[in-house]
Amino acid sequence: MDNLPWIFVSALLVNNFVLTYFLGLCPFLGVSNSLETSARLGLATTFVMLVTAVCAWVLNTYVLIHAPYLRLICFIVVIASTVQFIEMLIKKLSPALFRAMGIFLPLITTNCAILGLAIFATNRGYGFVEGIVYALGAGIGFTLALVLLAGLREESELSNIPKLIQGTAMNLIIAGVLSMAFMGFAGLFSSS
Amino acid sequence: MKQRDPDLLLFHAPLLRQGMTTPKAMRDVIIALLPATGASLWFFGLAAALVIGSSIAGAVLAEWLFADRASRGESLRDATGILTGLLLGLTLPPGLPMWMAFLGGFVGIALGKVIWGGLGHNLFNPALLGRAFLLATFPIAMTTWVSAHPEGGFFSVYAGNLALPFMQAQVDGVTSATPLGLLKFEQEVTPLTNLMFGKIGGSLGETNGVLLLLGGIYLWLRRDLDWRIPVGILGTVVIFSAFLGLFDAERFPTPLFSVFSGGLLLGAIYMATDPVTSPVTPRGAWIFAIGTGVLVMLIRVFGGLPEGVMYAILLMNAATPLIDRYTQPRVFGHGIEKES
Amino acid sequence: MTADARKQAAAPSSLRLVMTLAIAGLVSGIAIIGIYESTLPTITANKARELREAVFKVLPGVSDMQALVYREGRIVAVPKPQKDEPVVYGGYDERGDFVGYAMPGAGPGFQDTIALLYGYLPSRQQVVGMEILESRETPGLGDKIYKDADFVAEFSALSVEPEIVAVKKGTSTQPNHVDAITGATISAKAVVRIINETHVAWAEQLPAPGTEPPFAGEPADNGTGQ
Amino acid sequence: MKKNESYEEFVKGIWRDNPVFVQVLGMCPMLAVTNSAINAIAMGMASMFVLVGSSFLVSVFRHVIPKQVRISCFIIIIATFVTIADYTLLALVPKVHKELGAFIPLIVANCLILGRQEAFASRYPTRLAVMDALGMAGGFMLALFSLGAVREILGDGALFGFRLFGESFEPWIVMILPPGGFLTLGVILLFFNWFKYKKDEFLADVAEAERSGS
Repeated sequence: MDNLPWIFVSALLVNNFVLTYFLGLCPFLGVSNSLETSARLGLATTFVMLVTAVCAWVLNTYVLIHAPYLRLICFIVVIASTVQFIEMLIKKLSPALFRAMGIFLPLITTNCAILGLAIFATNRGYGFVEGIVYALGAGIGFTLALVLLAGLREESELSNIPKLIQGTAMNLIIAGVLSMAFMGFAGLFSSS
Repeated sequence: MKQRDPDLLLFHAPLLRQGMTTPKAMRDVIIALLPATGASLWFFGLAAALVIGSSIAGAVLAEWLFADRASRGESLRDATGILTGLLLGLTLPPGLPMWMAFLGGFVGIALGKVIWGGLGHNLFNPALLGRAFLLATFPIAMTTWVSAHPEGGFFSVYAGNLALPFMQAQVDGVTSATPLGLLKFEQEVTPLTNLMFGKIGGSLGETNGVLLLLGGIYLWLRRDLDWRIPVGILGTVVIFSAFLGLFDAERFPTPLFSVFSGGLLLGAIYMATDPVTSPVTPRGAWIFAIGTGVLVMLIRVFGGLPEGVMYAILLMNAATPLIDRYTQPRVFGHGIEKES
Repeated sequence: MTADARKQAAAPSSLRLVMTLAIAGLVSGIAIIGIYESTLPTITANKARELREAVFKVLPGVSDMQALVYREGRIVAVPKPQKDEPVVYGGYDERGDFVGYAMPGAGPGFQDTIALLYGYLPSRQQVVGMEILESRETPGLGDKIYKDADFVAEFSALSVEPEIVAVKKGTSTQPNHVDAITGATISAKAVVRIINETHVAWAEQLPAPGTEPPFAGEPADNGTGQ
Repeated sequence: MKKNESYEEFVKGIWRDNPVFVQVLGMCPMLAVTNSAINAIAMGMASMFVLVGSSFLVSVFRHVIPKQVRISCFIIIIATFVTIADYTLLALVPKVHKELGAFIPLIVANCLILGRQEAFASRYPTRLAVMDALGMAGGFMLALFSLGAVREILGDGALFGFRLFGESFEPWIVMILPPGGFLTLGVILLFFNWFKYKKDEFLADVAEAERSGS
């Protein structure tokens, strides 16, 4: 029932995972002190989200339809093992990519945005293609929020922000303003 | 917290454009805004003065409260608080309760400026931050547009203006939608002359496009303004509208309508050009301007809201550090620069 | 690496590792199935009650309902629709006569997906009631689509042919006009669009008025019958 | 002495090591569900149930679980408790469950809970582990409640659904929207910082005075 462009834009901007669902805040607040790291973590997360969307679809279609109560445990186990598996695979296939991305993979396991993606996609009854588009939007949206915050944090480190405010309080307030600015996207493409 | 910051200008971007952070520049901007402010008094009477006055009072109070002892009063002298309050006031609807305008000014300065370490360090435009806060907080009051020319002449005010603090505004009898709202929700097109000379519903400062343009030219002559930003924003909007017009001239706004409707002129000339929150390099300024223009049209035409200038500028403010980084070729960003 | 060294010292056999996990999994499985089984009756009963209440609300004068799906070219009553199968609910009065359909629809709103249920009388081609089941529209503005009684009342006698049109508040003149909500036009239009789209999607599949499937005699899948 | 010890474990989580205000853990559920006080309390209770339950089990079996598979075991235990909480809430209070939505399953990914298993419950005797879990969960609940209360009072003019300021109060809608979550928590943390700063200043003054006095 939902059209694909809207699913994408909705996950990317209107209902940005970080800025409106508060998912993935740990890396958002923790890792976003450098632009480079943020971009890499964002891309790695996007990749894992895509894989998760596929796994969630397979699980939903073939396993959980018979045993809905195992949903949570299945998702967690699958996400954790997928991340492990991807880690090993990348290490084998491309050591360079592993160096760039590898250290972030374990971090992603504990990122609630991934589990959130699987749960939201299931709750909304997304099919295979919808799930992939949703994951892509959510992942890029996560990366966007992370990179914007990292840029702003780097900028603010150059100024003499009062000591009281430095740290998490300031990051949260930047995030709040970003979230407010993203409200401008509400309704985007919903009427097309 | 205890030390003053005499080294303010030693490490921050505005250094590259000398004169921009001095009281002189601030006063120039205020002078440039005077005709538009006068027009808002002409159209909306005393109500305009009450709303603008309250937002200035809120901004100045925040400056005063949060400044540490050493620099207290400095910001009053360099008039930045007053300018923020004035800019915010001009973006507010005429019938807004005074206490909301006051709150907007206060929040704009407190969250938009003070916590970043004061003048020259803010990441977002304080006036727009205050407005975004108000719009998210009081969406109904902030989108209730009363008609110009109140019945009782200059000294009559709207019932909404006088609402007690924290209490709801009374709804005025005659409301009128903004031209953008009319276009978006009723498919009604407002005649261009009305847009240019102010016979429309809208915020205090956006009703008279010609005076805003004149102020911009004054600022440009005084070299207080990076002309690339307004030119880039307006140019992008014109091209975007013309392009859409090729598909469906009925449904989409004409280029001139796009330029003169809503807060585009106010935002493009007086807010996007804030040197602290826009990129330093000329190329960065172009990217910033084009991005703002595209976002404005995206939100206006495809979004759920009739107007998107404020959000567009805030979003580009957020992207400014990234733009700055990738437009300084020596430091970073080989290869990526070609993207622009 | 010291942690590794410590592990080496205590190195339990891999059998023990597998056994631990297996036992943990087993116990956890039993616990989960236990809680699932013991809460299932209440949960399904709750859900069925909510659904019945919603259906009765959008279809005045209805006292029974059953789920209807489109299979093999016609609308049939089923005790339990399959997952992901589009379904409408038939509403029947006390004598078991067909009254109208309660049709679920969903689509993008201002902020997120809006899910709703509306009552439809095929004989009159009219919408007779509307209830929002799920929405995240802006508090104070968009949420008027369910909090504003005047707006909800607009859907109590509304023609769907030609399609419903949302017009500026106070200007509705035709039987297919809905007064939009001032300041929340997008949300109001989204509701209208969802109803129109759902109507079009089902228009071909619903049987001619008067030939609706009769009430099957037992309660539809409402969980009470298990 | 023993008694003091467990009391100490309890109190530290509530204030000194408050999981949200001091350690900045568990932010996702923290911000997402605190748009009203009742939701905040429900989320706090669910988290407390999960945290205390899994801490108890982990501590009881801490010598049985091999180190290599401990994380997997913790996750299985936590996920089990979360599923139990999920179904119980759905059965007993469907309305609250609908409000909290997908954020109940997301308790699993709350780093606070896994963190306590790893850092405390798997190393200490059961009594202390439970006290620690109670303290941490209490601190978490306190934080959730204060955020939820502030947001509901300003954003809706009410607390637990009771109107506080009469009908003509103009609600600050932003507070129950996502930006309000970020901003409120940011400002609360600011106050915490300010409080600490003042306290340090005061202690320094006292020390100064003592030194000059003696």
